[in-house]
Amino acid sequence: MNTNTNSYEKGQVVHTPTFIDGHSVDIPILKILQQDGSVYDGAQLPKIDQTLATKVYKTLAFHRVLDERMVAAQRQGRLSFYMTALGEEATTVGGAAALEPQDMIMGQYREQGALMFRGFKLEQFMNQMFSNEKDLGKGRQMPIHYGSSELNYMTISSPLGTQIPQAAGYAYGQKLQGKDEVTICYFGEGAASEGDFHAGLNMAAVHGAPVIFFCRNNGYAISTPSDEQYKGNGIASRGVGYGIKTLRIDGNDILAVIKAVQWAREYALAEKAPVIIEAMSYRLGAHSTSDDPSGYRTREEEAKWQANDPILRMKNWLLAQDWWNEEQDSALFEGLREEVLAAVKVAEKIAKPELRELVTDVYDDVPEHIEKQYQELVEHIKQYPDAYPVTSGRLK
Amino acid sequence: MNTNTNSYEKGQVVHTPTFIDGHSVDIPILKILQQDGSVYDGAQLPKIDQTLATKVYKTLAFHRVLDERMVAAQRQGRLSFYMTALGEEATTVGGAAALEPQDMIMGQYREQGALMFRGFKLEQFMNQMFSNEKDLGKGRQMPIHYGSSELNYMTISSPLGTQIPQAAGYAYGQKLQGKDEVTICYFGEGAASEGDFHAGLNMAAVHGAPVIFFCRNNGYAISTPSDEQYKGNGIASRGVGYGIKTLRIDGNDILAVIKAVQWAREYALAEKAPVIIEAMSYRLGAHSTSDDPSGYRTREEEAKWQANDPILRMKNWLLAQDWWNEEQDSALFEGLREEVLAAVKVAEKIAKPELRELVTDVYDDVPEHIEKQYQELVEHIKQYPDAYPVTSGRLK
Amino acid sequence: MAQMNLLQAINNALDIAMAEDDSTLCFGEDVGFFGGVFRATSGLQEKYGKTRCFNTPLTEQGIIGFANGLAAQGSRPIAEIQFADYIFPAFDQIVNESAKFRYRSGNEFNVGKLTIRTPYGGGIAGGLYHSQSPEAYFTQTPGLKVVVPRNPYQAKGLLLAAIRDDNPVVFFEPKRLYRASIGEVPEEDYQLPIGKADIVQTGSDITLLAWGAQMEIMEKAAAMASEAGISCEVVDLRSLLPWDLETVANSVAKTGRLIISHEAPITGGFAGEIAASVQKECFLNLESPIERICGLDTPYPLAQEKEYVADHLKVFEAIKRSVNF
Amino acid sequence: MAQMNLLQAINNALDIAMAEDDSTLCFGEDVGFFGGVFRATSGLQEKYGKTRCFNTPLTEQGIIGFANGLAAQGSRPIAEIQFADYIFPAFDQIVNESAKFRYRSGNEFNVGKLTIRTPYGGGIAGGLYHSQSPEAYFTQTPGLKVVVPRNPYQAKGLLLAAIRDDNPVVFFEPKRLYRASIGEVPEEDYQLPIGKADIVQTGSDITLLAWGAQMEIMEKAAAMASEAGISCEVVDLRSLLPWDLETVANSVAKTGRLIISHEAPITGGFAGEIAASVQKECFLNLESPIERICGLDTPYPLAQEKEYVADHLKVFEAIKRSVNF
Ligand SMILES: Cc1ncc(C[n+]2csc(CCOP(=O)(O)OP(=O)(O)O)c2C)c(N)n1
Ligand SMILES: Cc1ncc(C[n+]2csc(CCOP(=O)(O)OP(=O)(O)O)c2C)c(N)n1
Ligand SMILES: [Mg+2]
Ligand SMILES: [Mg+2]
Repeated sequence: MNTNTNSYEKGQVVHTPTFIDGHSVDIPILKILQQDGSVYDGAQLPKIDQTLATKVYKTLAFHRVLDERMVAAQRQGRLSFYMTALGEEATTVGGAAALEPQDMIMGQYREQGALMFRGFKLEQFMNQMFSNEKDLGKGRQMPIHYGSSELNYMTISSPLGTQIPQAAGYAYGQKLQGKDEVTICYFGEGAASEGDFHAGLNMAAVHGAPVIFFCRNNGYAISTPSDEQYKGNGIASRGVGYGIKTLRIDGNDILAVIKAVQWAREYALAEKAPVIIEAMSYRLGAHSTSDDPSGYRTREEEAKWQANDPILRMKNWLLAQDWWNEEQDSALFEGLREEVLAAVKVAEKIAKPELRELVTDVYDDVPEHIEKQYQELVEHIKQYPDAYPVTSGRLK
Repeated sequence: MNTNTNSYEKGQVVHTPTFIDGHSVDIPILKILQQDGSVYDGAQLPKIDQTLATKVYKTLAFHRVLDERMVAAQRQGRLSFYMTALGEEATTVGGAAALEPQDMIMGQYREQGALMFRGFKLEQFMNQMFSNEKDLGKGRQMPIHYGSSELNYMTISSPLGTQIPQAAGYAYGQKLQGKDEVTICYFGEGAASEGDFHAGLNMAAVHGAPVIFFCRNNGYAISTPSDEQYKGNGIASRGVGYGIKTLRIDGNDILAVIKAVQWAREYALAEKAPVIIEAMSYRLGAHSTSDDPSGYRTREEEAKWQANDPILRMKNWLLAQDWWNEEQDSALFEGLREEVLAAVKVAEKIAKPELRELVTDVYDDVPEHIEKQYQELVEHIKQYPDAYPVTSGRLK
Repeated sequence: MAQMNLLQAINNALDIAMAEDDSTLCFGEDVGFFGGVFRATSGLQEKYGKTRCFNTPLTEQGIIGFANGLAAQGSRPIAEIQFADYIFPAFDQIVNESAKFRYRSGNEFNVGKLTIRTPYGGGIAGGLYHSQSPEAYFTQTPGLKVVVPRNPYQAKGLLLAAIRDDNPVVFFEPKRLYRASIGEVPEEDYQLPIGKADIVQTGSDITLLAWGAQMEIMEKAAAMASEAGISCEVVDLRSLLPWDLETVANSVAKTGRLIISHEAPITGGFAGEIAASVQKECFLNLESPIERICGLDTPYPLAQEKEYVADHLKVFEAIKRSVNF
Repeated sequence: MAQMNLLQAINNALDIAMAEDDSTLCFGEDVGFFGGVFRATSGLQEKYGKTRCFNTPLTEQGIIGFANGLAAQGSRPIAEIQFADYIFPAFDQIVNESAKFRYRSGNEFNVGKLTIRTPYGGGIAGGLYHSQSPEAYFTQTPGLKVVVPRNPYQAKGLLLAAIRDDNPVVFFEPKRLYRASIGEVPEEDYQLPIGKADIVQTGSDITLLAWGAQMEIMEKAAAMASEAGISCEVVDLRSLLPWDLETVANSVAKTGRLIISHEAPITGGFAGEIAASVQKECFLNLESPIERICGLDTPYPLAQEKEYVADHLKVFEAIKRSVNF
């Protein structure tokens, strides 16, 4: 039983952003929206109107549906691997909703929500997952390692924590060039144990990089509960050690996420300094399709968190606002399910990338020694076309 | 100008150990002894009697003299390299004085004071520095990389920060085997920026290792002032992020050092948990004999710290206690200077290690391929004995 | 004797090592309660307690730093790095610390009791970061031993030898074979020697040399060659550092031909070291150039994994080239 | 033309690069105000300001992580690692990140603008941790370029090429020569090609191949050989990844003999790769085995440094062995 996922609840609950400065580690947690859709008394809402709110909600719905369907597709053997963000979708969709399109998003791997909000198309997700020739990543990485330079979403890299000092550098470059841009850097509470976390946060603080470090504290790193990950008060308690302004929020509260990131963006740009946000949430699903959490945690623990569904919470708010109704809701989800199913069918039939893509992009140009290896490979495949059915047919 | 070296002074001054727990980052600093040798009103002294006090003082004196003489020897070209601990001798001598002989000491490189207290002999220091055949390290490392398994002083390793997670592991092993032992791990405020710092502190906290992390915050990492090293309130402010009990002390106050380490040892053993001590001090000398600090800091800054000499401070206390007098003092320093000079002359004449030591200790035994390389080398040297004068004469 | 897969053989070796010596510890990411993402440490926490088999925080540099400290202290740490692709954050602790601990101290201290276990290699649709074979990054580091088993029997015997060896050992486990490779494994304690190659099949026309999962490929190619009338001597190097030049050179002196194969990219891979040494040792015996059949000089791909890898067809073609030189 | 030592040549190249492009940055430990512990960045902070030339906190993984981010963003970072011996904490950021950034993203992103400068090598009584030559740890990593200059003229031209090259380059500077090597260096901008070897001296009996500070040794050995009536062709590889097999193979085809020398330990060093490739390429031309004269397979020693290193006498002996084979 993970005791850590609850312990931060002891902190004071506040309803406007409240910073932990260098002289306090009493860590309050920001909550704006209650599960029934009502807003806490006195809470200060983020900048959000009906258009933005419906866009956010539709993105959350798309996220939920895509995750459900792709897990099913993986079970059917149509896909090799998938990772859902079940229960923590608000952290990434809300984050993207609070940013400007020119801001760089650097994720860990469970941040597809942010990319969805930016407008990455359903078929683009599919093409990546099916490693087909339309994948922007040219079929080189495992499913869910998305990236788009057009949408300022850095391609996901599996080694954990590496994006943290990179985000500091990226943001420093943005500042130096006088741009109205920040970088947001997502990572899990597990990855926050890597040395790169320490390096990245300290460098950002010392060099004044406008980066928002966003920790998704979902209680687990694969099977390792957060109480075997650290003994401090979450990740937020580390902010003071770097002299970085820190904010803890309810990660299942989309309005708190948007509010916090909106504030952090303003602060980072104005003060040329980093911010840490720790969003308390829970990884409701398995770590990935290769994992089965029943081996390391209880149904009760899961059930407790199921009651905090961030998407339902937002829906309740939209209904209360009269910005949304049940019919729209059913139609949305049904439509999405069909779209996703159809898109799977299309994507899995698209051809794999051409053989040539095996050797491009190692360098800016293909150097001689790799060109030679490629030519030998082509000859070899031509000699044994049946052994390499995916590429042999398309060789000239 | 390094503003950081002063900023912690703003903290409250206390005279008994006061912990920063997980709910406070108001960082008090422990001071017991004033520069004139008087004890602060109400201060609680460490366990120390005249015997221990004189041993500590003699060690400090030895340290000061050895450092002075070896810098001179280096200038004369008799020694390739040296590092003094001028101005921060109390941190290491005091630390060792507060520990038991079975406790492991893991240093960074500026901790010769701890080794002196443990009884490493003058000629042993010399043999290491002159890489002669009596060096316990077999002439393999640069001067000042001492080590002694008999004295539980881990051999110094140049890569910074690596000893920090190692200390966590070492202490965990001590705990597991039920020993009445702790590990103390020294490092500079610069090395505390390495990823290994983060890894080591977190692992020690999570696994409950009885280790005392002792940061010598001397304001500089070579030319880099601590205000370009971090933006938090020193290293102590990080303790709370790991959930580790933290203590800041005046590093030039030998009684504060001893008190803090005595307390930390008790706590670490009883609670099976790590402690962080941050000792505020100043590197009065150059980083090493390869460095010249006049290029990056002012005489005024140095002068301010010269007035805080930890050795003089202790002497004043001893005089006030009537445990020491000026005649003893002159005799001590004079005697030490002569001893050191004599020891240099002896050590520099001792032969270098035999050629065989080039290939031993890579593994427990010399494997075949290295044996073959060695034999070829022997043949080669025999062919050109004049080109390898140091080893050729002793080859059979 | 029992039928075990490679994972079971590893688990069994760990069990024996922990039973015989109270100071033996197994740890790493998810290694504790869950038994590791591949389940290699399954059941060990239950049996030996949370203080001897445990999860660590997610920090490879911390895991190996901690392990170095434990080994220096006199404990016997067996640290797991979840995937060999993630061993690089620990590179400094391994290459600058573990490898040099004894030498730099004049044997005042050592970390000889350290063993690092890590699953390596491709063939599991893992792409760039779940497929690497980084053994050559370690074989150029004096002070380390590097071992790679090819099947369950070898895995148990070599792992027990590695754990008891008084030098730090990096033990690479071919994860593609974890469940795929099944064989007879004695239930009792035994060791196989570190530093000795194993002649898997004798032959007269050409020597095929590899290690780990790549041995399967070599045996397949040897079978194809045999049908074409070419007799292959198949050698499993097993230990890459130190490595058994004598056995390899004797084989090449006999056959006059050598093909080396590994999964890692060709340039800078360990086959280069072997070829360089053998061309010197067997200069007058060689009847054709030594060939290296390895991964291409690209990061490990996903969609074109099949094309990328050094498969039996590529080895077979090289055999023909070599014999017809 | 001006007389410059190797440090001045480096400093001059950095100055040109920073002057021509506002987004070029120099940073690392002590690199800012102080100009680096070797003073390679001397005067740059004064000239270009604290935001473009600065000290970093003491974290190599942070320095390269930060640099990767800057390069991905479009800036042109030149990161210094104070000693090559301390590059290992950054190994993951270099080998798993810099090297694979472009490939893994399908060229959506790249860190081509990154240059990593680091002093390497022995001969300065630095012992284990101020003497290493870790180039081979990088040459087995597709996606990186690896360059080593031998003198001030080469240093300036190659460093400017590295900075402008659209791929991450690891640039090893022979610190033993920083002040010792002095030569004519044009004050204006120029580049030398990456990927091309340089024939330093033509000859007919044997090819001597090396890079960096080791070139001095080769030239000395060649001079000794010349007195003994042996004509050496001396080749500076300059660029280790990619490396110029063609020039080397042409030379060996002509001379029939090859000696490769590097400072790093022999086993797993880059000479192995070269020997393996050349024996294949020049199998019928070789009149004697390719020899590697390198460091011993031990950590870098202190008291016995003289005995340990691959000096001109060892190379000279190898030349004789090879010619008399
Ligand atoms: C450097 C590195 N080590 C180990 C892994 C294997 N791994 C992948 S995800 C994961 C757990 C990450 O947990 P957390 O950071 O909390 O993120 P979450 O999965 O909860 O979103 C591990 C250990 C990796 N990808 N990279
Ligand atoms: C990993 C690593 N990086 C860089 C260095 C070079 N170096 C040696 S000492 C030093 C400064 C250390 O400063 P600090 O930790 O504050 O200790 P102090 O010298 O002040 O006692 C540096 C950068 C090193 N030894 N190891
Ligand atoms: Mg998590
Ligand atoms: Mg310091």
